[in-house]
Amino acid sequence: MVLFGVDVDYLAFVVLFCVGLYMLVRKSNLLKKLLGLNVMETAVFAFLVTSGMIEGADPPIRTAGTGPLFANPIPHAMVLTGIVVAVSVTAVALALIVQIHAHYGTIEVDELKGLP
Amino acid sequence: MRWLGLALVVVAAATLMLGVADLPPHGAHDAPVHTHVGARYLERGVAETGMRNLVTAVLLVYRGFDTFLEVVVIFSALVAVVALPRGRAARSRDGDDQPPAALLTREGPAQERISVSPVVAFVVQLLGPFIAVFALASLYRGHVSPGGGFQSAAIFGALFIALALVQGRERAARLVPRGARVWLQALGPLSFALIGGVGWVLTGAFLGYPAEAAAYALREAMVVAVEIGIAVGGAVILAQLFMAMEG
Amino acid sequence: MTIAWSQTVPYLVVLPLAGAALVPIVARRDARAAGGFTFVVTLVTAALAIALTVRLVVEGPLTAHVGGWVAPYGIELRFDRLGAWTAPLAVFFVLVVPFAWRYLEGTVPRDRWAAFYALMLLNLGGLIGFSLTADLFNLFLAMEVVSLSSYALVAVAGRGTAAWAALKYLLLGSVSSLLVLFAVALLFALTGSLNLPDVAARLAAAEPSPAATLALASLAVAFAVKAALFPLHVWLPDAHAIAPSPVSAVLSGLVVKIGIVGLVRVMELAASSGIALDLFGELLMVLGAVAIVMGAFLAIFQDDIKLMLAYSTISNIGYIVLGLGLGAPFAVAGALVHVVNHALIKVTLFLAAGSIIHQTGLRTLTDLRGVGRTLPQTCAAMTLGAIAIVGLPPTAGFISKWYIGLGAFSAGRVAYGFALVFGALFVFIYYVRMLNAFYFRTPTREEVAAAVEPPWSMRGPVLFLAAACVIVGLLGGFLLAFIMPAVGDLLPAIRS
Amino acid sequence: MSALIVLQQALSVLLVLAGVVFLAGGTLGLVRLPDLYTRAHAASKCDSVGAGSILVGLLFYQGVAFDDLRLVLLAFLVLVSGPTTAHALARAGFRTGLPVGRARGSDDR
Amino acid sequence: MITLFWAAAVALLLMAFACLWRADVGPSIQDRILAVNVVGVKALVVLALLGIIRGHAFLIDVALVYGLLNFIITIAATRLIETGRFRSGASS
Amino acid sequence: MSQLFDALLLLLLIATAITVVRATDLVAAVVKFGLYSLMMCVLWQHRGAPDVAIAEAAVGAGVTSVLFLLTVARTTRVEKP
Amino acid sequence: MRTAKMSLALFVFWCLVAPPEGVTDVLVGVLVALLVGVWATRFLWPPEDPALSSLRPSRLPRFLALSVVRVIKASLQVLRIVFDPRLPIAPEVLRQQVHFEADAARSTFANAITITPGTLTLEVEGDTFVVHCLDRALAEDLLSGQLAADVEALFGGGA
Repeated sequence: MVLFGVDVDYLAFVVLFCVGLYMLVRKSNLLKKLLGLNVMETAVFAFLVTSGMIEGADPPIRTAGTGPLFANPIPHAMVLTGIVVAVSVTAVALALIVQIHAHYGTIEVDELKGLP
Repeated sequence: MRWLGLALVVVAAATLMLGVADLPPHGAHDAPVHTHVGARYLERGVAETGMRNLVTAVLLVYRGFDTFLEVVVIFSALVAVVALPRGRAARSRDGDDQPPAALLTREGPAQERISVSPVVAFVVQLLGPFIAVFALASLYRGHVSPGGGFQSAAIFGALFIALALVQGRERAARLVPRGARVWLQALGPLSFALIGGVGWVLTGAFLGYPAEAAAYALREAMVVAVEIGIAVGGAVILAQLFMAMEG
Repeated sequence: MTIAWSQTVPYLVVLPLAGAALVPIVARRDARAAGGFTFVVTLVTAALAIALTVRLVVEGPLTAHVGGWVAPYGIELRFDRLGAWTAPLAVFFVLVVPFAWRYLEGTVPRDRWAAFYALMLLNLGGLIGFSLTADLFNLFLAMEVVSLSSYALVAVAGRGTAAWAALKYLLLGSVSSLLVLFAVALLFALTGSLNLPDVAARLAAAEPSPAATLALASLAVAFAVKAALFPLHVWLPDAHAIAPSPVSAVLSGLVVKIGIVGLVRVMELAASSGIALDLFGELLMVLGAVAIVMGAFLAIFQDDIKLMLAYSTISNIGYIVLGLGLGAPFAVAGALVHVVNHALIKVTLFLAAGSIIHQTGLRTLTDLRGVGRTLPQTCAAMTLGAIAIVGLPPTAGFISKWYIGLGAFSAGRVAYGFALVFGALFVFIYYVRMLNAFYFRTPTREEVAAAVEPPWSMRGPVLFLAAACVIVGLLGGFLLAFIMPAVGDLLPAIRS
Repeated sequence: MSALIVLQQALSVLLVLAGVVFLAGGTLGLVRLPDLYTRAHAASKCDSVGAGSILVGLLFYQGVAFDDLRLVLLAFLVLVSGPTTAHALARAGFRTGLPVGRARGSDDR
Repeated sequence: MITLFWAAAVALLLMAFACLWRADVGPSIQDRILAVNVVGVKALVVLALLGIIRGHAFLIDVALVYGLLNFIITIAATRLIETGRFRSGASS
Repeated sequence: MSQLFDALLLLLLIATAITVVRATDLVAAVVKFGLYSLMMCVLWQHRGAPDVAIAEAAVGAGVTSVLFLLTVARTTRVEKP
Repeated sequence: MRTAKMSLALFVFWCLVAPPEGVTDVLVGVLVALLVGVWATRFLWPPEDPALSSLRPSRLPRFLALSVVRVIKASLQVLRIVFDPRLPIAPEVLRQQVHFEADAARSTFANAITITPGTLTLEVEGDTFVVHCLDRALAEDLLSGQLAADVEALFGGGA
């Protein structure tokens, strides 16, 4: 969809990406950083799916009553895979955060920097 | 330093906007995305794979190697979490922070003893079997409607989490017997390797599926084996991730 | 049925990964068995990689179409002259795994051994997959396998401090993965394909667009993070110094190279899609030169030997990147050879350092004074490694650095040539400092005086690698001749 | 177009509109009511009814097809889970000592 | 008809904004979770609406999964709250 | 109508993301992140990707949120400003 | 017996979520329903827990209809309150003693309270139900015992 000469879908993607980036860069809390990373990831996924869609097309499932236009299945498969990858990375990061808290007693980067 | 971060965000926004503004308009059916590889999958996918859900076809058949690596990624997440030292459980239970005053007066400091609301427990137990059937249906119908191995695994994982929350982790853990865990968690990569090997013997290409009409049943069986491997392996891995994180 | 060699290429990836899935099963009875099993898997993988390399020399590049789907419609694995890098890769793992057998005792609790070996195999499989695949999304996934296992390997032995180092690594690494994914998405949106050659062809056919440049740029930045190129290196020293030594060897010698392989892929893509990367090459040269000097300079001030080696990695990545950026045939060839040579040397050094740390329990130069007298063999290996990394003639480091320098001067980039020389000088200083501590000081710590040589499972790989440093140095010409044909494909990217 | 279909569609429209009104009521309650418990009242009741109403309304659109029966499942799920979550939240509030009455709970943002 | 459904979906989204405000101001954590849950129910209805608008029954599966997960997240959060697992400043 | 819906949905997504940023109570942040993922799921349904929508609802929102919540339970709940 | 009933219910559910298109689909459905049914009755609800055993399915429709009527009434009340600018509420906490044999009955009662006009279950401690009501005047169904009677009728085994 194009509004005032700007592609709204892509604009939303950029805004979401930047919200995530802001959270990743500016928040001192590790958990918040991780949330930011996840927001960025979903933003990229949204971009992928958006790029693979067709206005008014059906989902790429060729059952009765669908068609003739179908969305591109490849981005869907990629995003599906990407979601699983994202949850894997998140799980590892969370386990590390638990470790950090058990050792340092804090998960704020500002405080961690001062500690040995 | 704070300004540096903000500047980074602004620069990123500008760069992304510039790059993205140049893309071919999305949503049109004649964009390059839709006329190349995807178009061929849409055109011949059903005939070539026998699956009407082309996302599943892409995941399992055309780009099966991707899915193999995906299974490996989630497996390595489990191994990674297991490889980390156990957090000091004692401290995380009754640590430096006092439990809320309300708890002290009513139930005493033993926080774990707070029973789960019978209402919630009942509803979860009531829904449990239906969720399980739904997950299996999602797996079974993965080639004709949305769903498939991973979705099914995730629903199973969610079911496990719900049960662990209301029944306690010990009872939930019995769903995944300790002895079988090491086998089940490896099921994803192993089923891929195995079926890939079978395909290699049959067609000469790793992860190939026999295309002849006569081998229809064999092809189906191979796909089902891979799907079950993904679903069971994924579900067990998610359950174990939950248990590991629960401490 | 005759086996088509090209169709065995996927097994290079599948063997270690499926093996990793089996490791916890093998380790149920005895954690030690996991080590043996891992060794066998790496051995088989290495044998296959070497066999394929021989086939490559005989009959040219091997291409496997996974599932039998031909190029743009399926995933393609290419075993070409760059992909042959997997052979030394697997061989290094064959040497590192036995080293870990005894090293793990006392450093990593027994119940985590299975996880450790599984992660090693995952790392190997991911590295091989990354080097071989010609598919963009597959590239991303292989990178994630490598990254995830690396994060975990950093944290596997230590407690909180290691976790913090690993998390820093993870956050930066994830951003870089995200950039790769974004670039893949952009390229897919532009071309509708994921196969690298196909994407390049379709980009070349279309009008040049800023989006394609953005995609390549974000790929480049992402891989620069993975390679720890100078301003993006902040995660490296902590992670590499804190990990157990076999892991440090793998991370420093091999895992950072995925950044380099990735950069090479970007250059290939740029070269064949006709996107001019003048600025890119210029930037690579500047950053490479700065990295050489800064890395070496910072290494001088480190007392911890592993931290010193970690900074040395940053410096050496600088050499490789400088070589790639220069774009002269000799320089690029030198850089590609240095990928292998640096891997060899760094693995040697980290394993030797690991032996020393394992036998004495000490890790700073101050504490380790005089260790050369009690651990003569290990320290001899360390010395050979040091000579090699400085780049003195009969050793492995010499030929690659020489060619990079030759490239710099022949391309008229004298300033960069001097950066190289300066870097070598700093390197010389800190290794002399190390050797001085080892051989010409008297032991101040009892642990050093009482230390004995490590068991043969650790000593063997170290000595073998040290010998290889010299042998590869003597036979350096073969490597160069092997890689030269691949260089031509890369060049238009920089000098178009 | 037979009378049955017209009737069905009218029913559908009616149910959907009613559902929207109920959901709006739930939202308004969530915004206006003074404390957790009263808000939970609004959420559990209005949302279940509103959602259920719309879902059943959708069922009648174009007649009742077999495939669409899962809308009933969905409605049932909402009917079961809505009160349960409201109860769980209210219980958690009660357990942690959130005061009952017009007074607002302390702000812990 | 379809327009009516679209209108209903848009109305639901507008309501979701109001709920989001409640989720942002709280005050207690349960209030926030309740608000999030309410938005979830609205989104579930939107999913079903979209499924009907598109005319494919299989799209309703998504709403089913969504409903389940919305429920499970809420239960998980409340369970952890009521057992006092969240430290340093429980909501009281 | 479809366009309006689309725009509102995107706006809602952004608003949710911003409330995630604003929340100082980490439990609230995580729960809102769950909502964000669920919204993403609606977006995907709208874009004709039901497979992805299911995966996002189950994995992205469900499992991820629960893992996050467990981490909050084992570390600390309040983000220091 | 429990297993058979459960499996039947699950099979119906299977047919709803995965409409069978052939004999194979039906067979797989039966298999899945049986497996999950066995699992549910043996492991999820161990036999010592009387959970659903006392439920009388024949009375379920009436109870469901009553519940739907109640929840609609409740919502209408909430609507009236919410749209009233004065917000006429007088919240109060009540305690109610009702004894049930089965856990299921207790949970059903608690949920029924939640969906009845003006009331919301806060806590179930044994036989004591702590109930929050918007206004005491609105809780007539609960206070009069009508609701408890309905639930008992559904489960048969009430005290």
